[in-house]
Amino acid sequence: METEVVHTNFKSEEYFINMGPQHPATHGVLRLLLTIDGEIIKKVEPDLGYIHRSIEKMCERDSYQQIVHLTDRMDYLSANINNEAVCLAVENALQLEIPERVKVIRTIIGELTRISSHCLWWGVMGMDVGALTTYFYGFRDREMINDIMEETCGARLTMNYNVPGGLMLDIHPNFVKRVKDFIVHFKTKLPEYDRLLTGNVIFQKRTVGVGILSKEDAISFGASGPVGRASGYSCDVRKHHPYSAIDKVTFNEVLKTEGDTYARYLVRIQEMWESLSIVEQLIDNIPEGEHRVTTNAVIKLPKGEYFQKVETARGELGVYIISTGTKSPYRLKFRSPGFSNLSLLNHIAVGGKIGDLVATMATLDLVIPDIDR
Amino acid sequence: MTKEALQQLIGNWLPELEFTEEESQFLNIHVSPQNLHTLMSQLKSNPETQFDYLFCLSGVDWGEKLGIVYHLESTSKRHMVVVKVTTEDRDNPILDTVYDIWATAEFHEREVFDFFGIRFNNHPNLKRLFLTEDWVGYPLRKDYEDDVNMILY
Amino acid sequence: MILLSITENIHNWLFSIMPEGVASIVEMVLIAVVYLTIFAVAGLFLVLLERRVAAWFQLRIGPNRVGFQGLLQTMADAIKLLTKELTGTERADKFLYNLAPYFVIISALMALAVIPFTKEFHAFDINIGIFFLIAISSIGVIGILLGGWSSNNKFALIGAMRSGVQTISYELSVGLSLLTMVVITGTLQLSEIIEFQKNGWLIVQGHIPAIIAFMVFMISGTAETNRAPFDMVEAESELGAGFHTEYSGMKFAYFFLAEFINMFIIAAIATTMFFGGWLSPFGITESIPWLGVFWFLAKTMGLVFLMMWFRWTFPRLRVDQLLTLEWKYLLPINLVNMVVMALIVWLNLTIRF
Amino acid sequence: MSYFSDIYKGIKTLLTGMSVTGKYFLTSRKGAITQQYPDNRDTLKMFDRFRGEVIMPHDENNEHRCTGCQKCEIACPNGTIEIIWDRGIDEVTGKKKKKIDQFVYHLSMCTMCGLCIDVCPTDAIEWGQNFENSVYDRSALTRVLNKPGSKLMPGVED
Repeated sequence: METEVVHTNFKSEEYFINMGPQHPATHGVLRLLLTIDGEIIKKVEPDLGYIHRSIEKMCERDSYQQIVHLTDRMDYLSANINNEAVCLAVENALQLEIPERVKVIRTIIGELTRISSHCLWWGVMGMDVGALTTYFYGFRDREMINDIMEETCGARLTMNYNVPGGLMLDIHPNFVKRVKDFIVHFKTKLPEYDRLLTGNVIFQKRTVGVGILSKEDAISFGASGPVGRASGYSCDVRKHHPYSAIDKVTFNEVLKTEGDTYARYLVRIQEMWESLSIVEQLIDNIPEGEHRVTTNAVIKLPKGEYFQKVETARGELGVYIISTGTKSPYRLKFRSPGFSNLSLLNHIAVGGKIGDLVATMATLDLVIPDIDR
Repeated sequence: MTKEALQQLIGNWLPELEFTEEESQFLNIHVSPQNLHTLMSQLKSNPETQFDYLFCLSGVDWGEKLGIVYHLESTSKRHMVVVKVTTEDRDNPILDTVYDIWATAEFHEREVFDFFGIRFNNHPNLKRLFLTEDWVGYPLRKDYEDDVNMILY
Repeated sequence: MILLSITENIHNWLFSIMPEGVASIVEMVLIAVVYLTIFAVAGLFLVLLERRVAAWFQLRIGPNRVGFQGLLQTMADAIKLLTKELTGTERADKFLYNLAPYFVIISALMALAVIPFTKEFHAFDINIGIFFLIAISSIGVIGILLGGWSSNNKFALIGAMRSGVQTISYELSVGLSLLTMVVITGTLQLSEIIEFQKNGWLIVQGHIPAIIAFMVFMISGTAETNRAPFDMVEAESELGAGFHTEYSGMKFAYFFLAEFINMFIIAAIATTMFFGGWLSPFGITESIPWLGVFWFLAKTMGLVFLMMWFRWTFPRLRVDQLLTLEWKYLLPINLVNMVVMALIVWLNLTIRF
Repeated sequence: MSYFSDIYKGIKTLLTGMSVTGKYFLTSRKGAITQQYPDNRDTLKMFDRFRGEVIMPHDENNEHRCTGCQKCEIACPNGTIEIIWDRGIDEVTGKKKKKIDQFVYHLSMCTMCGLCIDVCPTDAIEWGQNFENSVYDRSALTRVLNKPGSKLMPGVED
């Protein structure tokens, strides 16, 4: 009886805190309902839907050309790759023959998008673990890519550059030169990233061994992209289901086996090198030709079901179109990488501290519009 | 494994399965709601199929029926299959959860519940994911009507 | 020199027109007012300095609009904060909630009293100077704890608890690393410590153990002021704003200012203890004593810059790693270091010019 | 021994990090990547493909190229474009012909997707590079793109 009294007196109590929807570490309007005991996290429950726009429902009334521009607004950091996914799905359904030039340009722009997304992630990752200066260094390099995009596509973030059948415009005359400049510039800056953050002892202490995700769990939770690859799960869509011009280049799929936050960090840094090498291989070999094949003004897909996967900066984006033969899809589902990656947050963050949660979440690289769609 | 071999193999497990391949790049398996869980756990655990990666789970409103489409891939054997299940009960559709087979299904099923109103047996935390708790109706159903935010076709 | 004669004149004039007791009280009040004004303004300029330095580290330009090169920016900010509404949470402990900022700012300003700028410009030269500094600088944490606890916000509470843990641990290192130097000087009085360094700054006199002590002092001093990489208390990516989440207007400004004054104090202590305070390098300006203020401030600003450099380069530690660093690394090193220092002093191995 | 090597390595990595930021501090004078936006307005030039707003160019005779075919209106995903038209008599041929009365463009609904410009058969509309689109009143974002009194350029057929 007496022991019980002592127990109630010194009971450690779990309590709830709301992380978000306005919180610096949630990168958007994600709300996490944390159950914590002191500093230790007992449960993480994401609360979504703060910017749900029901893109899937909107797609059911839009034409296929119009759907492409909605995908810009999902994972806005890899907008071009999202565009590409829908375009590839439509083109495959129509069995259109796409010019080589288009494929190569799409791949180059896709990889540049990936680098730009990872640059932003690197800056924000540093900021989440407390090194504010990384943010500006990451953005400096991202800015160069944004300028390239702006010159060729006309916009910096929501490009809508791909259309079913090719590209909206041909590449700008300056494109090749600018990309080459960027490659030279970025090759000197990437080692700096390592010196500033990767090697830093505090950063390593914060990330090594934190938020461990085993390979089995990664597959079971549907993790994809760098999150899955850091756990040793080979899930690069570019390797397993190559699309566009990706089969023309050689690149390594970056795999790590540790599955912790540091491994996820390293995978992304390595991926920037790989993407850079892909761009380097392709930039001198853009074939001449048309930038677009003409399609009907009203695209009607044959009745049937179509699935197209691409590898965005965050992982595997799937576009599942059910067509009944009309001008808009009967049902269109986006399998977004962030959604699956978020679902494993509770699994890997429990038992860590608040600081661990923030670091873990940073390496999951969540983009909330991608999750909320 | 090729589509034919898969069809051969899986067809032996349950007699009532329907296979289609037309209008799709994958092998489609239609299964009745009663046998869904059995088939799914078989697909995951059978050493020859090993579908351990559920990469897409979509709810579909087929008009009269409500259904779910599961896209499965095997990470070791690299073959894919699509499993479809439908229920005709539009007012109170209930299906079995596959959360215990693939953990990712927890969130995907919550999403389906949110937008299509399909309930899942044995789901650990079945509640609205995106919409608020007091939302009336299931927006991605074809018969959903919203007078405020009208969607014009 | 002119400055000193003015203080002399005021002193004489005050004592000539009123009885001795009243005069000394009035004099103290006058000195306090002067100090408060100087350091409130100096604190504001430190904020500006931090912002400019941060900008330069980050490839930015920094505030350059208000006044020449943005010199009046923080003044404008302070005026803005003065006019802002003081918000608070509904069920806050009103008394403690209002008390906390004053605790923090007063303890920060109190420590300034014993800092020797030059031989003459030294408000309060007590014989237990260092002891006083250590004691005062640990009072500030009470204000942070009160503020975090009373504002009825869980983020603030977590921040405050972290602050308590942090200060209790690092207090030890600050004290021990200073004590290591006291082993050489044999006195706690700041003016005597500086006089003692006429034969070489203590960091030179004590060579290896002194350098280690200096490093330990800078690390734990940074922790003491709750600055990055030890800004667990605020940790904006984890706790939003930490203990001052619920403070606004001037109360927030007090916390903010206190942080910068504390940074100045830590740098000033380091200057006094390791770099010879107001003494010029190699005694080049010994004949002009009032230049001591310049040397003191120059050294202090150098150390302040070092702390800013830390802040804008390093990631933040986690709360348990913070304690690991203190108890597993700094404390044992410190204790050994003190023994080594004692041996060096005993064997007369110090370097003197 | 790993205790001391840990300390040594730790300090070394910290100093490496500080050298990176320190280098940028020293070269900060020329290295600022931010722009002094309202000050550099004169020199700030957007790329010629930049999508700022949809404009309808007019030539010196106050003539535009829009035939009022409404393809842009159909292509727009958001209902940004509204074309108010009626039948007019063509001056040359004397036949009845579709002619725009007002080309209404709701900038507030525009997502800059470029589908309207992509689909336009006569290149009547194109991108303007103006990005300073903020106004005090929302109604000012609804614009009529064809100038008052303007008419179709002769010879433009869809």
